Amino acid sequence: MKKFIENIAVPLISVLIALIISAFIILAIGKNPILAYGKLLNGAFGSKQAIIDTLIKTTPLILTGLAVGFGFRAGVFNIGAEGQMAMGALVAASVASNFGGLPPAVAIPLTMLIGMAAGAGWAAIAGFLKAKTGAHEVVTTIMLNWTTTYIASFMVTGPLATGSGTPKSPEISTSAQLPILMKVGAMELSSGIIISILAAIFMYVFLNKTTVGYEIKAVGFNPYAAEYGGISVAKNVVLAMAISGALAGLAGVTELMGVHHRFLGELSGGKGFDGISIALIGQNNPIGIIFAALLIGALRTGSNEMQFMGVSKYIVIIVQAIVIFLVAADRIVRTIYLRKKVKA
Amino acid sequence: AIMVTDTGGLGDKSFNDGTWAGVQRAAKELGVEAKVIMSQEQSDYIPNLTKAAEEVSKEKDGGIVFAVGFMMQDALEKVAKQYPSVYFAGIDIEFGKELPNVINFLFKEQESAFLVGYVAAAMTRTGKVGFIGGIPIPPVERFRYGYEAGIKAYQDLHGKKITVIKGYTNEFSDPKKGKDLANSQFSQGADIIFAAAGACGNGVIEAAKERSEKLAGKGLDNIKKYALSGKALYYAIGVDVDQDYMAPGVVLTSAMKGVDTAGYYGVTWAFKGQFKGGLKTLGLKENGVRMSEMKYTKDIIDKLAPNVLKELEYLKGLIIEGKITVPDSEDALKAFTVKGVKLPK
Amino acid sequence: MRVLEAILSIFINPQFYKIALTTATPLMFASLGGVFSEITGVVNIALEGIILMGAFTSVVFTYLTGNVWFGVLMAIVSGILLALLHAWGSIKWAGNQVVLGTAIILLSQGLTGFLMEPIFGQPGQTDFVGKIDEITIPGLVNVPFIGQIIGEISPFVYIAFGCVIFGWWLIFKTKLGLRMRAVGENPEAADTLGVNVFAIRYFGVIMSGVFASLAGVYLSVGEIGQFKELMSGGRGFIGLAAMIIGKWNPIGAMFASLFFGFFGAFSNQLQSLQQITVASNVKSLFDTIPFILTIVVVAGFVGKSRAPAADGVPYEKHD
Amino acid sequence: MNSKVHDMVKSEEYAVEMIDITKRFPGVLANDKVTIRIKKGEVHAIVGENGAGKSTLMNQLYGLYHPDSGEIRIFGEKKVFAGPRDAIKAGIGMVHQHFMLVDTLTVAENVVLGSEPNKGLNFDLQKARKEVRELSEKYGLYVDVDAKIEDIPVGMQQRVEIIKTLYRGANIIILDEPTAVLTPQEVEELFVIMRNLQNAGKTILFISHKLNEVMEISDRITVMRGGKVTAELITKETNEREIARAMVGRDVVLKLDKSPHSPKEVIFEVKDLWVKDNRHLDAVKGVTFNVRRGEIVGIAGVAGNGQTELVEAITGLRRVEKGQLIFEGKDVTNAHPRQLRDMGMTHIAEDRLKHALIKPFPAYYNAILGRHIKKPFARGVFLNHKEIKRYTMELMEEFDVRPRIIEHLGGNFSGGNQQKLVVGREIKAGPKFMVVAQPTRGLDVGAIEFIHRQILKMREHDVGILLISMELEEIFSLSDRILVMYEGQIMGEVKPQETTIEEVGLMMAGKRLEEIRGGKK
Ligand SMILES: Nc1ncnc2c1ncn2[C@@H]1O[C@H](COP(=O)(O)OP(=O)(O)OP(=O)(O)O)[C@@H](O)[C@H]1O
Ligand SMILES: Nc1ncnc2c1ncn2[C@@H]1O[C@H](COP(=O)(O)OP(=O)(O)OP(=O)(O)O)[C@@H](O)[C@H]1O
Ligand SMILES: [Mg+2]
Ligand SMILES: [Mg+2]
Repeated sequence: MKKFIENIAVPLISVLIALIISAFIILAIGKNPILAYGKLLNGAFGSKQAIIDTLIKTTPLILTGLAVGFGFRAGVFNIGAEGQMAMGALVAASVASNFGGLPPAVAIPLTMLIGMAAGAGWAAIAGFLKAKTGAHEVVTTIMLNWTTTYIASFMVTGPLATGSGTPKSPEISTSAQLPILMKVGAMELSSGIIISILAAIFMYVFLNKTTVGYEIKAVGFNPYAAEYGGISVAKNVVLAMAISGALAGLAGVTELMGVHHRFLGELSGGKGFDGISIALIGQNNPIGIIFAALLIGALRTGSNEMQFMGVSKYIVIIVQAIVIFLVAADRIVRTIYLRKKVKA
Repeated sequence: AIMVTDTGGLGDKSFNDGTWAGVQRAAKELGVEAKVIMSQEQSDYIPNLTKAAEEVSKEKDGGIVFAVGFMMQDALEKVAKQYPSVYFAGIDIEFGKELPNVINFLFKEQESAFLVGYVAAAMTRTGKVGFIGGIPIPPVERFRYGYEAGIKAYQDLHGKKITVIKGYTNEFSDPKKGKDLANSQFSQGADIIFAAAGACGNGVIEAAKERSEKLAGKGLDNIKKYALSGKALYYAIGVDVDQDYMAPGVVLTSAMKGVDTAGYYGVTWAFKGQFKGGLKTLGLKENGVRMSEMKYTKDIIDKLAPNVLKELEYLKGLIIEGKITVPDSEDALKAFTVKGVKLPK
Repeated sequence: MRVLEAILSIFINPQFYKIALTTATPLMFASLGGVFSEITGVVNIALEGIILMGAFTSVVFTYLTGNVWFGVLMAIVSGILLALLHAWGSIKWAGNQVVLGTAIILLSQGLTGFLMEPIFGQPGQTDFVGKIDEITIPGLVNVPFIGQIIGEISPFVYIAFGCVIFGWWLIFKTKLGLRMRAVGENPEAADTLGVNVFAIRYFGVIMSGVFASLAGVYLSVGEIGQFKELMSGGRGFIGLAAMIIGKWNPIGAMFASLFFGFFGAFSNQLQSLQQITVASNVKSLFDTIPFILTIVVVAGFVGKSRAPAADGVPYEKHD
Repeated sequence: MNSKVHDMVKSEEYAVEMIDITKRFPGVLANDKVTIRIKKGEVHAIVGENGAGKSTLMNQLYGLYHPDSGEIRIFGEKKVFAGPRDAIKAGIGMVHQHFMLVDTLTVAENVVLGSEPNKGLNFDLQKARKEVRELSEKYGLYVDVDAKIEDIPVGMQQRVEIIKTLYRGANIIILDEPTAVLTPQEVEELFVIMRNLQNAGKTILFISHKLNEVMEISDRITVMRGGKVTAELITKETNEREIARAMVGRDVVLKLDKSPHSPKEVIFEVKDLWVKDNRHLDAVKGVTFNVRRGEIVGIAGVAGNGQTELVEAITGLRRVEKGQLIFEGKDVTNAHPRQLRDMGMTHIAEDRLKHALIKPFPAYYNAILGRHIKKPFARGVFLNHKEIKRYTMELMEEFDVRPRIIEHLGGNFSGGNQQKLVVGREIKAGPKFMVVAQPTRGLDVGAIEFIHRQILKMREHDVGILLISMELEEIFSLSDRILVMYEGQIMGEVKPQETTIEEVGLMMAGKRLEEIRGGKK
């Protein structure tokens, strides 16, 4: 219990300190930080619309966070969630515009499966090469990210380009679009958020309750001992990368099916990289990842509101940087926190 | 008036900056407030447009929301339908079915590119000119069609054989990549390169500048003296805005796209009650696209390619009159010819 | 056949090699920075951010003072400061180095973006502010072929090679280097011999800031003469990959960087070949060449590269 | 000679005095008012059970830990060490229980690290090599100065550690369990070295669990138990039994009595086996033998003669280049460990931290490694946590794993308890054939006795056992047959009751049994 409180308190205090530091920056540009933070909070949670917006932003972040976090638990550093996410959406988008004839009950899971399979396959290349030749997954996944960028660019300006010629795929069939949970104005909260939470639960159960999860963790912690215990390291490295990639692919495909309904050239916009910090802030724990994603998602959403009072979007990036820094070096905060407690 | 940028944001020296300049100019004249929101990712478009629409609908004297960049097409369509009483303007955005409260501004980039292509064709010594695009998206490609068409026109009219070498940086924000690609094209024999590649184009200009300065020395005077003496140099051609100033004498000219015009008129119409929804395509005729005035290079061009400026004026007239249709697709480009045109003596 | 001939013609064009060198140069700096940090046991994913900040700072101070070299100096200072921040979080506070690195990338992106407007009065990109010109090596420039490659080239290309040799010497020939390697491999062992683990790690990280900032300097005032938001363009990450492929050895990282430069230049040349008549969008596939080849090479020829054993592991003294 | 040295320090001058040292770790009182005095020039042994607090005490002497209270005096002078640097300055050198070497550096580099010779700006490698070579010759510590640590055997690593202390001019040398990983020959060599050092005037603190060694090399002995000193003995005036009693607090059976047991049918066969090592050189060259049910076959040999590769090949962890492995009549050459485990083979690995244990896993996960997909630990794809935890508790009771906390992480158990956990797991899996490598490395006498009994019990249950050990004594007391390995080949097979340590020793040095026995005739 005490540990639990500390686990919550540390990130919260980190955010607080980050906000205090940033307040000085905002003061320095001649704006009122309290007003600005009011806007930030309001923009993230102040209205139904704001909350929907925050949840929309949080959804893919949870999934990329899970993807990277799963990799870490399995002893691989999947820096390629970025590419896998785009690949998942790209492949799913290429086929899902033809699913008009299918009922949603078929089209939705099918599209999701295709997206996940694409992400999984793309990541499994890195897994396979690591298992077979020892090629470092950080290298191969970075290379695959770049490759994805150019393939995506090729696809949206060529084979997938829509009639008017804008670089985006045609809209996917309505039957393959995720059902909408809530609609306020033009903003639609799709059931993607439920999928991402289910994915977190899946990850928790998979890692903690199943024999496959046991094996994947064993390989991640100590491949020699795993092999000794009859666990195939090669198979599990590929599997771990594939599952991590599938989660990233799912991030892409929920964006596709729930938000944009088509593939846009630069779909991910860095969410794969955000997944790294989200996974680590959430300590590779599914529940932690959900909250970390919510934190980043809310900062993003609220920041747009701040722009209305002339605080540039860069301030928010700086705030994010400081928050992430303090959460990573959590001992800074722990030290402050403990000192406070001793004094009290 | 509120402008929502695409993920490129302000500072792109292209449609975001251009529109913003126009919006600000009009806002100042009218004494109204202008705001900008920069989108950080694709899923910001709908919420940002929504917020902008909410703000604007609260204003007593009304206003207008600008959505800048073709990526915002879906978002603009959705939000505009939700707020039928708010005026919207889309830059580079085309709808399948027009909405009464949205003006869609499109540009005939190909028309200005045609003119700069014609200049390039006239000025090349090596018979090879380059084109560097960002990502081959429609506005970039329209620049290329026009450029190639201009070159073709010159070939048809003057019988000079010119080849175009083409490459893409596949992004818009890495000047070094533009420079590398430019150097590749120069090393393959090109001596003039037209870049429609956002900030990558800065690298293209720099590559031309570096090469020319090495031959002629630094500064406009040296460049001019060297060029006027009839010796060959390397040149770049700018895009979107007047980039001639970036390397005086080295940037031959720029193919400009008048997004500022769109920004200016959008705001003015909205506040003066002259707003009318629908597609507005701006070309040479509407002064929506144009060629830079060649402040630094006019003498050089005049000296090395006499008549070409006069010919340009004539061709521009033909385009405005609709006697020449500059191609805006690959097929049209293939079919394009000016064989029927007779240049005035 | 004509296409094949054209492709071959690329390789007899000295300009091609020059472009390859200039493409490799920022990667050489970045990967060398990675080597310095990681060889002492601190993972430095922040390179990307330090490059960006270096590019920015050199332009700012060139713009403000008109002296490009002063810009370079201040860029190095900025690299040291960011590196210090990373070192402070990862060494003093034993924070997660990967997360700290991403925080520093974000910080650089935020700061550079934010400071544009107040300093230059415009967001996004600056105008040309000044540049460090290519240098001409007398004599060499007249040597056929070679002279066209390196006879007249940015001094940073030479500086990069110099830094690589310096780095190699420092790491493998000096006692400081020996201690750096020991600390990255087994900090406890080094500690029991009275080696100051923390100081050595600070040194490694700070040096990585110096080199990474030079990568940024080269991209801005070394090549273009202006700053553009996000102009680092992922080179920090490619630098990290080059470091791994080069097995945490400055010379190896240099070769890996040259490999990238070579194939980057190759795909550029290929795009512009007039004999290759493909649709515009197909040309984006050419850009995948260096990356796919890297995967092939890493999988087929390089094989396992082993990071320093304590890489990424904070060192904690017990009491 | 010992007594001569002893006489020389009549002056009662102490090299080291640690007075009333108390050191507390969270939840553990590691040293409880420990007082210990070491005479100048003596070899002073410190013995005690696993976890008695020996290493902790020495780490304080070396400045790695700081005592909570108490005083340290070196040559009569009071010292406070902020870190090892201070201790080194005071003339103390320490060879740690877990070697403190940088694997990727060479021997010479490791020795000079921290006090490197310079030539201008450069680190003077030549001088370093020369100095290391000189030291090595002076004290008879043979090392290859240019080899990387990761490529040399532990015996040599040990010598490197000693040279490290000498290079820094240490007068007081702490050796924390230096013999745990050495072969008998290497132990003998070490003792020669220790005597050389003693003759050169050095004071030596020697920690060991092996009482015969202590008897052989030391002048005086301090015994510790539960963080306290329980006895101070003069070697000449005591015996192993007395020391053991002071250590464990009860009588320990030092000699095992092995009941006669008749082996059954062959369970495992090795036919002309060829295996390569990590450097792709032949490590096992045409080895053939078999193991019967109810029989312990011991493999003796100096470390690095192919035993590790042999074990790894048999257990499926290393590729077989040539030859055949047959388990219960089935060809299992290059079978995956899982297949072998399914067929009833288990394995106590020689390097428990590398192979047998997953440090971040709690005890209850470590306890089922290898059987995690089997009933009752798994139900379908799900783990049956209730059963796993119950079973782990049972295992920990049965094999006396301490602390008895099933959530304790594998890495947080002491070495001895880790070993007990592993041994328990592999035995409780109910094997038909068991490969047992270095089962008692680093354990105290009590734990060794316990584990030996377990192995013998297996034999009585008709399990076939292949035992690999550097400890000749262990091999002799447990095995029914002994095979001796040298450079990847079997030099001969003998029965323990029909051979002598000398004969086996000769085979370990490369003589074939036929040559030895033939020669005798
Ligand atoms: N990091 C840790 N966290 C919690 N407990 C620990 C930790 N490290 C060690 N322990 C506890 O300390 C005790 C012994 O640790 P240590 O490794 O020093 O054993 P040891 O005394 O050297 O015994 P052995 O000879 O068996 O290795 C165990 O009870 C173990 O559970
Ligand atoms: N770093 C540590 N953290 C917590 N407890 C420790 C630590 N080191 C040692 N201990 C505790 O101190 C006790 C003494 O450990 P120490 O390593 O000194 O034993 P030892 O006598 O050297 O045992 P062994 O013969 O196994 O080497 C252990 O039982 C353990 O509980
Ligand atoms: Mg000990
Ligand atoms: Mg111990």
